[in-house]
Amino acid sequence: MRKLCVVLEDREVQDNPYKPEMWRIVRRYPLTNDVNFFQARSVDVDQALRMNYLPGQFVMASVLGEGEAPFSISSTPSRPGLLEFCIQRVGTLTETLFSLKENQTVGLRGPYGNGFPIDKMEGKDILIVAGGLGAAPLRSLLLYVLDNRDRFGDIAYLHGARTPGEMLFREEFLQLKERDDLNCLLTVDKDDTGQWPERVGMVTDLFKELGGIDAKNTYAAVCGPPVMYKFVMQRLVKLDIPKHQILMTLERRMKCGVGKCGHCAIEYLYTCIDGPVFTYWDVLHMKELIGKGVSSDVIA
Amino acid sequence: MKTLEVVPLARVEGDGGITVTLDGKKVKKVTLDVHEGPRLIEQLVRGMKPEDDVNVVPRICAICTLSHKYAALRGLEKALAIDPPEKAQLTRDLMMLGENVESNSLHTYLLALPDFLGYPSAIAMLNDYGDDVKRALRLKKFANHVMEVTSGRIVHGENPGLGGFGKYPSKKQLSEIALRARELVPDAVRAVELFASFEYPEYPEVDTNFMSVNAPNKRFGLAGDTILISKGKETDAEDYRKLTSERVVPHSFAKRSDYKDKSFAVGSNARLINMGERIEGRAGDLFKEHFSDRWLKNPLFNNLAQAIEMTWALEQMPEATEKIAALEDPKRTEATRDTGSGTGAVEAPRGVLYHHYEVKDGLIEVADIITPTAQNLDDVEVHMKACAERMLADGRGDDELLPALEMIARAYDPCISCATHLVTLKRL
Amino acid sequence: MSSPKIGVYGFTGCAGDQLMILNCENQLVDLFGATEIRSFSMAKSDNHEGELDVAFVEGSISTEEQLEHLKDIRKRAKMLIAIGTCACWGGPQAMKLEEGGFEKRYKGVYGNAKITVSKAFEAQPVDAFVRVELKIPGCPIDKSEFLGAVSKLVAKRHPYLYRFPVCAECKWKENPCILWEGKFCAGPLTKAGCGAVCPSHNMPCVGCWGPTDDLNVGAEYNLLKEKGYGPDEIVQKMKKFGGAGVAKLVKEIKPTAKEKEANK
Amino acid sequence: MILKMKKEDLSAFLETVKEWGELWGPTRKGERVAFERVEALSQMDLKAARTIIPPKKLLYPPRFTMFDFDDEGYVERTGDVPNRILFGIHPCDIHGIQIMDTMFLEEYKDPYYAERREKTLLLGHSCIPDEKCMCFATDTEFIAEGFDLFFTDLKMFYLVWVGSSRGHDLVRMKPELFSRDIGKDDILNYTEYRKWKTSQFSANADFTGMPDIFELGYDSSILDELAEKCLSCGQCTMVCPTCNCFNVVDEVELGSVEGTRDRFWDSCMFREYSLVAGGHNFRDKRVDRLKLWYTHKLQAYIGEFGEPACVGCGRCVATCPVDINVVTVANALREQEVGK
Ligand SMILES: Cc1cc2nc3c(=O)[nH]c(=O)nc-3n(C[C@H](O)[C@H](O)[C@H](O)COP(=O)(O)OP(=O)(O)OC[C@H]3O[C@@H](n4cnc5c(N)ncnc54)[C@H](O)[C@@H]3O)c2cc1C
Ligand code: SF4
Ligand code: SF4
Ligand code: SF4
Repeated sequence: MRKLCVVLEDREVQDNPYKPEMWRIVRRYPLTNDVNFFQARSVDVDQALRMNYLPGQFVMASVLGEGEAPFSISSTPSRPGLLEFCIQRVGTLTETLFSLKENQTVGLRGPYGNGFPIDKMEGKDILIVAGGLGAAPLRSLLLYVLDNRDRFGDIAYLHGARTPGEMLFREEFLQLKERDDLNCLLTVDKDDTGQWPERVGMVTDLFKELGGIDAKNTYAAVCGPPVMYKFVMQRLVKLDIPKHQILMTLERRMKCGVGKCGHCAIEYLYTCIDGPVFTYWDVLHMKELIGKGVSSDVIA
Repeated sequence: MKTLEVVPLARVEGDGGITVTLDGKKVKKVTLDVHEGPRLIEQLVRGMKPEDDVNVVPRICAICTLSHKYAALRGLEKALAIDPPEKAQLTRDLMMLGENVESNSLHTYLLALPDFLGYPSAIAMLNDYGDDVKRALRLKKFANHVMEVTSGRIVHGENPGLGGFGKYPSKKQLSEIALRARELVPDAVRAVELFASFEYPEYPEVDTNFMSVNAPNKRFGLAGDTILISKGKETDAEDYRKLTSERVVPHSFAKRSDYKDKSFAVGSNARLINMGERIEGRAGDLFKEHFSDRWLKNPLFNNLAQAIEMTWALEQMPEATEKIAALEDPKRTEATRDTGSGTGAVEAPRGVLYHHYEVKDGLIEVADIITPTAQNLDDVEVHMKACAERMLADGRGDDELLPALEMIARAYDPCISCATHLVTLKRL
Repeated sequence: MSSPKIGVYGFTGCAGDQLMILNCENQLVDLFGATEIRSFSMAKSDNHEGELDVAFVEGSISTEEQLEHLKDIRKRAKMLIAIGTCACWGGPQAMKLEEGGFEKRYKGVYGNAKITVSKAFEAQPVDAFVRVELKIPGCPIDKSEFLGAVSKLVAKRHPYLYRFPVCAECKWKENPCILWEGKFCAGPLTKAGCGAVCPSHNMPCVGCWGPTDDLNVGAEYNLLKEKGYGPDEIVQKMKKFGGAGVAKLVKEIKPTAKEKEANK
Repeated sequence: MILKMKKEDLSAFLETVKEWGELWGPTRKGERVAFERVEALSQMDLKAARTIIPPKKLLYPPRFTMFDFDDEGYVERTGDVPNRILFGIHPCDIHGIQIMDTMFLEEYKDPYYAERREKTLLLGHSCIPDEKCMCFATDTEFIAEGFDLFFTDLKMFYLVWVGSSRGHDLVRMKPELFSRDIGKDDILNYTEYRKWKTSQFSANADFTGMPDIFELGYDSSILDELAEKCLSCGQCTMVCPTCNCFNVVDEVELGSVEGTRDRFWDSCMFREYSLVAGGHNFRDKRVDRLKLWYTHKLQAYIGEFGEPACVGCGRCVATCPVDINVVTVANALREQEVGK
């Protein structure tokens, strides 16, 4: 089996883990009105080769003079060379990122985080549930399992957005519907265009269309806004998917990405090195999260 | 050579203006208006603890912040019967010397000098008088440093407090100040030489009164408990009200003062006229060399006085710092009563500053603050009016009149947050 | 990169912030080089009004005339930055904001005399009247905090100012805590940025940077009461500089459980 | 290796080792006790129970520059750290440094910390506990490793533990001051000293069973009561030897593309700490932040490493103006009552 996992020895290649390397933005275009797609190529070839990552991992991106922030890699390691991101404009750094032109450089370091447990997921059915910007890391996973189609069982991709205009990678996913080795279900809360060919309704409504699943043999990967977690988790538990096979990503403020700055700590876990992918079972043990939407209902 | 630092110092002005109203060849009125918004600080500090007052009142003016601090401390310490330790007194003297050099260097070299040399601003002088501009900046930077070391920061330092200081300057800081002060004396002397070399026009000459704080021990200094009026006459600072009957005028948020219905002047000029003979050293020699009766009539000599005073202040610093360094750091003295009244009088760079307080049961009941600029305003108007009248009689045009009036206003070094140099001519 | 057009304006205050800009001796050349200073009447006389990229406004607003001027600046400026605590919070002259009594205090100073220059009112911070993009507080502003922010703006980046209280910087300087001695210190309530100058001189923070993002005014109040301060005195000390910001906060002070008990 | 040294020889020894680097030690000015650079032993106060800030400030300054940058990229700023000999640190602080070492020197080694750590020799010194010391409860009152030299003051002489090869090199700079001649009396003396030290503690601290007690009491209103008193001043985190959180900002030079990336101490007690873009805050309530702090020190770290992330130095006890500290929090949780 090809080893994609970034192991310790690789990490030590970087002698200063805080040091960004320069990457060139080769493409940047809007996906929705506040999300941009970024494609970057390393200025230094060795650096690009070192950037072997897992779906679900992230990088720290720097803009000179502005600062640094974590972003999930949206591209798949099965198509090496370029790194892709989809980034929402929400604050200072992201605003400055949006002012950069193609051919300008950004600093990148990483990849960081555990990523999805691909080794364990192999041979299993895969159920991916994406909401809003959650599609950023999940696209990486989806493309990866599709590129290695024969190593996985059934694959379902459920994706909800508020409106057609707000659906990330809309055309790409609509095209994926053509594939018969993938159950791709797309929905929007509201169709304000009247042109939307797919479902209208909540992501959770899509579960009805899944048909029967082999719960014990399924890995579910979920990423989306906090409210979505709450309802999707209920469904998945009801479907009887084991809680340690339900994967979710957590988001916390980050300043280093390598477990030093402390900001992303949840009790003794660091979102940046122990996460950002956690199992639902892990999350159920995080006292800080109990009673805060994610896990309360299931406990009760 | 690239020495552009001076650019911003070209013109310092506040929010206000001078209006000269003319009727044919006659001067109807000259008014110096202050538009600066009212702050009512004296009212706001009522009911406050004295220790809090000394945080607030220095914010009246950023340039004279230390004078306000010191005047308040003196007034309140009298009211509360606090006798601050010797080291505190000496350190306060040093901080006042710093403020004096900072203000006088700025005013003489960068604000007044362009007037005398016929340049629109200090920046315009760069080519011909670049060295002088650099001298000014050197002096100012050093003086800022002295203020920072003594008071905690360049502007609104909180280190000086009731009964003493929070932290005294280190021996190293003190000896550095002494060394640098000695080095800079020639820069101050150069200012004296420059201002002594000018012809002073006779237009604004009018007899007037001069008031200044009487420094103790027959020395020249910047604080004391009595007030000298045009040499000779001496009044207790507690009677400051008799000296400065304050009134409000409709065209200004700054209040006015007069003495026995006549205008008077405060500032360097007044200080030197009243106490100049007490100065020793190089500055003393310079005073003796340049003082004349015309100083008593012509406010333009204030600039020369400032330059001599700046020399004096620098010459004082080595001895002052040595004395401070020789003493152990004392604890701050506590108040010995909580009811009483007191007036603190100090010489801010632009003249006598009074802070009068009445404290009852530990709280301030009355605060009365009289700033030097307020005391000078009447005198500025009197001299401007005289000047305008004479120049018009001589058939001078507006283009000559305007700068002449501005020059007079600026000679008083009106504090930038209370007054200004901008002159408008209004023809009826 | 075209250099941004800048204007610097002063209203009611001590002019200390403009003075601090002028005191940035070593960086002034850079400042004037990197920007186009269109108006800065405290520093130069050839001032051109017109469109501005950034307007720096010092001082609180306390007359009708100032208010008109302020609105005009706002109209012309893409970005308006309040500099100094007077502009950000109202400053000392706004310490009685929301307590009333302005007329009385005004009369206390000017009597019944008529002043025709402009109509005056109780001083208020700039953002009480117009939108403000950034506040750089301080009485006066700190050189490096100010220059840091301006450098970022010139480079088309976002300024970052400390959001935590003075206590953090105070501990960086390793000072013993004044509150621990039972004395008032406004450090926990006050935005950092000054380098904790006052506590570093063994003097309490007087709050001259104005309130910080996150503070617990009730806790400080209760602590000081335990240490023997009277309620009025505590509030007065808290309100010395923070004007509008602190006025809002002190309303939140609630009696502690113990006090409620005692009042019953 | 344990050696013996005459007390009066210490001064000469320090004078000699100064050749290797700057000498730092605890100094006192009024209330303020701090590690400062000194020239001689006489400037140090070896009796002081604790400095305001632990020695972490030397290994990890409150604010420093990580990188210089221009439009080409980032260049790290390392290499300008002087050699230092830090004398007079107590066992608790050496334990604290060991915890910092785990944080910074293991996975993803922090080059800034590593450089300063490498260039700082730790010369420990035995201490006299005061009423705030609680290292007995965290099992950090003695130290067996992690220092280069450790001096135990046995009144007549020092016993000197040599903890590293570099420590040994220091000894070799002045070998005549040390002897290996340790007799029965010395051993008795040392045993007595240990007994004496153990008997000195008076703080009411007990962390046994803390992880479970925390789990059980996590939602109790006791913590809300404490949080209501918290000033959010962050002093507790600044003074704690095991707090390592930081924030990072970029600064640019006026009118230029050059600048620096700086790093400074942050605190989980600040609201901004957990704030994310768009205004969502994972720990908006003060009590949530308090819980993070104390679960980190007294629960999570024990769960992960089998020992608390508290070394019992008593700094939070000596610092928090409203008496929130490991002792009051632990006792409140245990007794479900905020003590006086
Ligand atoms: C593992 C991970 C993966 C992410 N992936 C993506 C992605 O693919 N696309 C995307 O648009 N966003 C992603 N985010 C969120 C993204 O990091 C924030 O939107 C971004 O930090 C906002 O930065 P800002 O400077 O614009 O916001 P500001 O509010 O100005 O924040 C200032 C600084 O605070 C920190 N910060 C603020 N919000 C966050 C946050 N949510 N997470 C972490 N640090 C934060 C950063 O250091 C940031 O630079 C991810 C976050 C995490 C933790
Ligand atoms: S002295 Fe003041 S600023 Fe410093 S830590 Fe204590 S309360 Fe905070
Ligand atoms: S410590 Fe407080 S009062 Fe002193 S300068 Fe800083 S903010 Fe102002
Ligand atoms: S626990 Fe104490 S020291 Fe820590 S932030 Fe709260 S009040 Fe400050």
